Amino acid sequence: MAIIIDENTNVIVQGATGNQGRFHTRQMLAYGTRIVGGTSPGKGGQEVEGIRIYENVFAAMEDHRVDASCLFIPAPFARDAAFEAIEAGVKVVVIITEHIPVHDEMDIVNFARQKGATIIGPNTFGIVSSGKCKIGIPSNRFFVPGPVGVVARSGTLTYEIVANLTACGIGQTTVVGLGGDRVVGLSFVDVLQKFEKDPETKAVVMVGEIGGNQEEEASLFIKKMSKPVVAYIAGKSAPPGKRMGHAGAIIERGRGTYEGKVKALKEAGASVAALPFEVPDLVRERIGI
Amino acid sequence: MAIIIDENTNVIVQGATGNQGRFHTRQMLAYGTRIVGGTSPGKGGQEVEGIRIYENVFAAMEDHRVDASCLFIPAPFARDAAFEAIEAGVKVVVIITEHIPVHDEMDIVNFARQKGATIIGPNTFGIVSSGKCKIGIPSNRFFVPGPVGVVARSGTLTYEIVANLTACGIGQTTVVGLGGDRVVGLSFVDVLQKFEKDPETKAVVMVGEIGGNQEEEASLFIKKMSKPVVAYIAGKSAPPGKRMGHAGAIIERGRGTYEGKVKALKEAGASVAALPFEVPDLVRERIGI
Amino acid sequence: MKLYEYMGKDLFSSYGIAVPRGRMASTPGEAAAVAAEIGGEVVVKSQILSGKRGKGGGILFASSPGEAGEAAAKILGGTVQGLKVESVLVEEKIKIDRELYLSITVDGSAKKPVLIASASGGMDIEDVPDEEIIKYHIDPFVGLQPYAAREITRRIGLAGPPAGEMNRLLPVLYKVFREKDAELVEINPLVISGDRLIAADAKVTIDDDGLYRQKGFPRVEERTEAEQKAHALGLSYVQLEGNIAVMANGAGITMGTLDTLQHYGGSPANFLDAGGGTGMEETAKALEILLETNPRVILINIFGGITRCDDVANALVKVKKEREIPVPVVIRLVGTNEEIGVGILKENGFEAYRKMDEAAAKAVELANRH
Amino acid sequence: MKLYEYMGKDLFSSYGIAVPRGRMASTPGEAAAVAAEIGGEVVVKSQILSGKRGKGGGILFASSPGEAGEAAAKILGGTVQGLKVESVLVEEKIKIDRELYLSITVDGSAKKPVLIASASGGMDIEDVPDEEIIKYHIDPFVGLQPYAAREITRRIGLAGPPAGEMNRLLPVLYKVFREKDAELVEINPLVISGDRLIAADAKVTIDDDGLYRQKGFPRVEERTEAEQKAHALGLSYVQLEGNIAVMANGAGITMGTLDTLQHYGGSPANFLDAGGGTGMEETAKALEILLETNPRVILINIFGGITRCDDVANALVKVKKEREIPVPVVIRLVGTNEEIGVGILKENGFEAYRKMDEAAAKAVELANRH
Repeated sequence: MAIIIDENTNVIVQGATGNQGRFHTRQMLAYGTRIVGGTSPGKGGQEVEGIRIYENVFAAMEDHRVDASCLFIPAPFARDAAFEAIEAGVKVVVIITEHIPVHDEMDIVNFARQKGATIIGPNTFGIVSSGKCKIGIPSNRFFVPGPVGVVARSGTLTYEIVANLTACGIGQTTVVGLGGDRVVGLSFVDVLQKFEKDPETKAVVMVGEIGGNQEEEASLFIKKMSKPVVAYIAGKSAPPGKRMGHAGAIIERGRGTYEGKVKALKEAGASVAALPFEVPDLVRERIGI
Repeated sequence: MAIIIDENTNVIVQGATGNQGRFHTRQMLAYGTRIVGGTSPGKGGQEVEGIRIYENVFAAMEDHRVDASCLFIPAPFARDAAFEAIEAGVKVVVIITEHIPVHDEMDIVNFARQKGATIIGPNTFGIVSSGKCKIGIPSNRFFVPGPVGVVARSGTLTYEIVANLTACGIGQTTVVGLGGDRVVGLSFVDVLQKFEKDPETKAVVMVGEIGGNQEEEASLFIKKMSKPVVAYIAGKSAPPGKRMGHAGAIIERGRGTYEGKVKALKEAGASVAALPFEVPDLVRERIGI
Repeated sequence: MKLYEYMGKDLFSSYGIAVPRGRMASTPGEAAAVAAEIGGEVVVKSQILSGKRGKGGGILFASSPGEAGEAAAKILGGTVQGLKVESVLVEEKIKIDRELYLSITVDGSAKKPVLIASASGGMDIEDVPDEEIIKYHIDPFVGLQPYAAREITRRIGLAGPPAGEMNRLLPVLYKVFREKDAELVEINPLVISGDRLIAADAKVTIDDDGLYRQKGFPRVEERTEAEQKAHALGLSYVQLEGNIAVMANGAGITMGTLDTLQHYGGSPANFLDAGGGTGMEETAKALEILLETNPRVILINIFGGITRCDDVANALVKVKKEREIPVPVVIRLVGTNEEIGVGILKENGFEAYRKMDEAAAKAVELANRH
Repeated sequence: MKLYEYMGKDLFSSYGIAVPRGRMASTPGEAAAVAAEIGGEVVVKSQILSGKRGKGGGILFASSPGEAGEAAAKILGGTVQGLKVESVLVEEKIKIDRELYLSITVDGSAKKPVLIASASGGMDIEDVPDEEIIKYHIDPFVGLQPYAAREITRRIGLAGPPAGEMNRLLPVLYKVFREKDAELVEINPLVISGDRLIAADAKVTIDDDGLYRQKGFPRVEERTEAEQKAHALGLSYVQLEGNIAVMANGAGITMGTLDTLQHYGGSPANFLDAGGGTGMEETAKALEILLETNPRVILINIFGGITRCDDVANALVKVKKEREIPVPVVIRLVGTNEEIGVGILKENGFEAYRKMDEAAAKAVELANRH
């Protein structure tokens, strides 16, 4: 088992003929991801890394069942490409693209809600169900099967922590990158709920950041979870981020600080690592291996 | 039992302070409808027919559970009033107003779908669950409880047929006016499905018209129904309605004629009355009373 | 409200949709002048609110201003498809490489706008088999997005520059449809001419109920004089061929009344739906309209709901007092304030029926007696 | 990108939102001229990208052009809230009957725009209790409809003419927010002045990622020179107070690196996120930026994903060859092409760590050794 994607997930790559698309198509294939096609308007019929290129998602779906899509589409066109995948009926849309305007992100996420699709990202490294399916850009070597679910807001920090876990012999069920932007498809709570239900996941590692109130909201759910959660919050010493006028203050109402997040998580029963490399020990402690 | 509304339905009247709103609020109260309030912007706090007037639906819902709303709102403002009711959480919105622009009607119906609300109308006489609740404008006298569900596109013709049924001692569970416009909230099929499930309804009378292909679509469902259906289709001798260019022809593809509708209904097992006053006899025949 | 082709093209043009160069003309002289301005070969097209003008002789070609004037002279003032031609559209003759079909209308079943397209456009579009017709429903809250345009273009099977033109055209056409309260925007044929897509025809219908917020359209009148008069009173009226004038309240019951009349062998002179809540004055005026058609009998069928029987009765009495009613009036009157209404009628020498079939049978009998 | 108050007001004004009469001035002379044009009492407001100017002495009143010039002279060139003032906004002093608060921003939890309003506006809005704050989430596909505006107005508790003004203002403000790719539009205070509603302040932030499609805005620069330089290279850079220059790839891991440094008693000189896929040349330039801050040690922490370790190693070698590196460089390098990268570094006399904590500890040790 794993969450959201697994060994039976059929994937298409939108924007497969660009440099990034081509490179990561090769990497995903090497990881074992079942890529059934790519899209690139005006290039239907070509091949990339042995994968057939279609005009669009609708055309790809005439030939294949498509469960998930991975977008390597420049920011100005990402909204349209995501809409295309969602309307065509793709249920998991992974948006790697960064710098998508926030209004476009709100449109994408709300359109996906209407149509019952799951958006991962934007501005995410993607999602990996270890040993089964990788959709996104992390390097293949660190993701090995095991009992820990990982959910994170930022990319490289997650690789760091996953690599530490793997080096300590602790593999992962699924690693989910929520995405670094202000508006993304999934929240910590959404993913924690899925991990709580996944029989193979024994513990969850949550990699948060200062700012926003997602970690505080997650704490409310962690209280009710049967599985242990180990968290690391980056930004203890970071410069303050930009604030959205009074409006931001009114929404956050004092939440968003490092101290507040750590307090909420600890009160909810999570173990909180002070530094990234402390995570594996805390996981060991909590699941007794 | 009845469908859509019953004796426990709490109703508000939007536009209760106008002439029509006031008159029909009185009539509905006389029928026994549980009207818990009315709305009229700028007139919050007034009373009409002993009913409290609120600024808007949100305000009314601070004081009452509201299950259904009845709109007596001029066409240019009907879209906004319907949106208000839907967003406030009203689950049955009856729109009496006629001459609402068709684009507004599409907006209303699609917004209601998103929010899980049922739209009756626009351009409908309303809905009556006999002896329990009347939301709309038909005169009170002809609607008496009994075993027959009635669903119709047009108003006065329905009164005619219901009056005939009542005169013959055949009462009604619920009488639903779909509305006379091209885009309305419910189709024949939607209502037939509800009557099929309603234990008190023993037979259904369906009052259709030439044009469109709703009756043909209903026939497909009637084939699978356990309950008898008696239909009357108006317009055997009517002048042809206006046609929407080739597009209309392409959509209808020959459907929409009197003969086509009657053929489809008969093949589906419905009894078809040639004239309105034949309906009661056919009902008697089908349910054996 | 239907727009004439030239109005539809002006509208398209204002949105940047390519149409042939040309202008409307009301006289042969004007037509020749427009042709001279355009230069080269031109098409002279009769402006009527109906299709199939080509088959009806309403479209002529001309290769000089003189010929254009002659063509206009042939068409103007005559009739095409039974309609009088009062103006022509003179426009450049475009090179036609291929004809497509494209429209957006309201789909009452789906309750959404539907875009209809076909690679096989032109006069015989209604005979194109279903599998060659593309239908795409548009969510009114989402609109026609670029990805949808590309998918439609792909399904039509276009490639190269016309595909790019189509991708740009489709969202614009939806914009026209939405912003102008249109019930129909139809381009048939949509012509591929070299690299370009050109709207060689334009059929646009504006929703009558949306006209109040659509300024800037000339009012196009398709109704007969009697129909206009009825419409001004808020009544729905269609002239028919028979001799029994009919008035009822509600479209469905009016249709039912006609059906019943025909069932008994009668022949209705008109369809007049007096609506749901018409007052005494309007009812009286509706009666005047009926009388103007010189029927043999008048049949009034009122099932009072919002309409009150006493109002109808009083209206009838009023008309009778003001002018002679030269033909028998058969009245069926039930519903709100029925007793009062029937009382008023009796006092004034009218007989009222309670049953629709009896009233209809009586009307037919009276009509056939003459 | 934050807009100065006067730009925000120009924007509001172009949408028909009422703002006080006034204009920007860069010199005391200009300020006096604007005051003369307005007549009567005026307000002279320092234009800086920060709030709380009133408490910081950045807002002065004047009752004549001369006084306005003097007020401008006091403010211009000085600092308010630590920011240099280069321009002032001179505008009419409006009569204030009541101050409201109104804004629209992005709610990351709800993933929708949220409108925030309060009957208690003014400087202390952040202290207003939650139950006096109205929040209304807007579906981006539906927009802010009239009924929603009326409901918000009702909940604010307005009545009479200001209620009507508010009903008209709210959809317009959302239009600004949506059409201009704004992350924030804030009016605090929104002033009731007689029957009118006037935006007495304007705080507008445009989404940097949306700027490519927002023409017609002047570019407002809030960054330091070094930050601008880094930004031009696609890097995210913030200057800090310490002595260990830091470069890592990814915002999260950069924060984690700073956290680790501080944990070992070190003090970072900056935050530099080199991003996910930066090439050799950009990496070299990023190093140049670090060197310009004259740190005691440079710590490079690369977890190669899209970033390749050999690119980073080659960049370092390139900089070393082109110029002297006067301080020790501690490098942590793992991930894509790690072995090649470590090999290149060794050949060129750099030592590479595999573990982040070891590298951080080493950097702190070296920084403290001096």
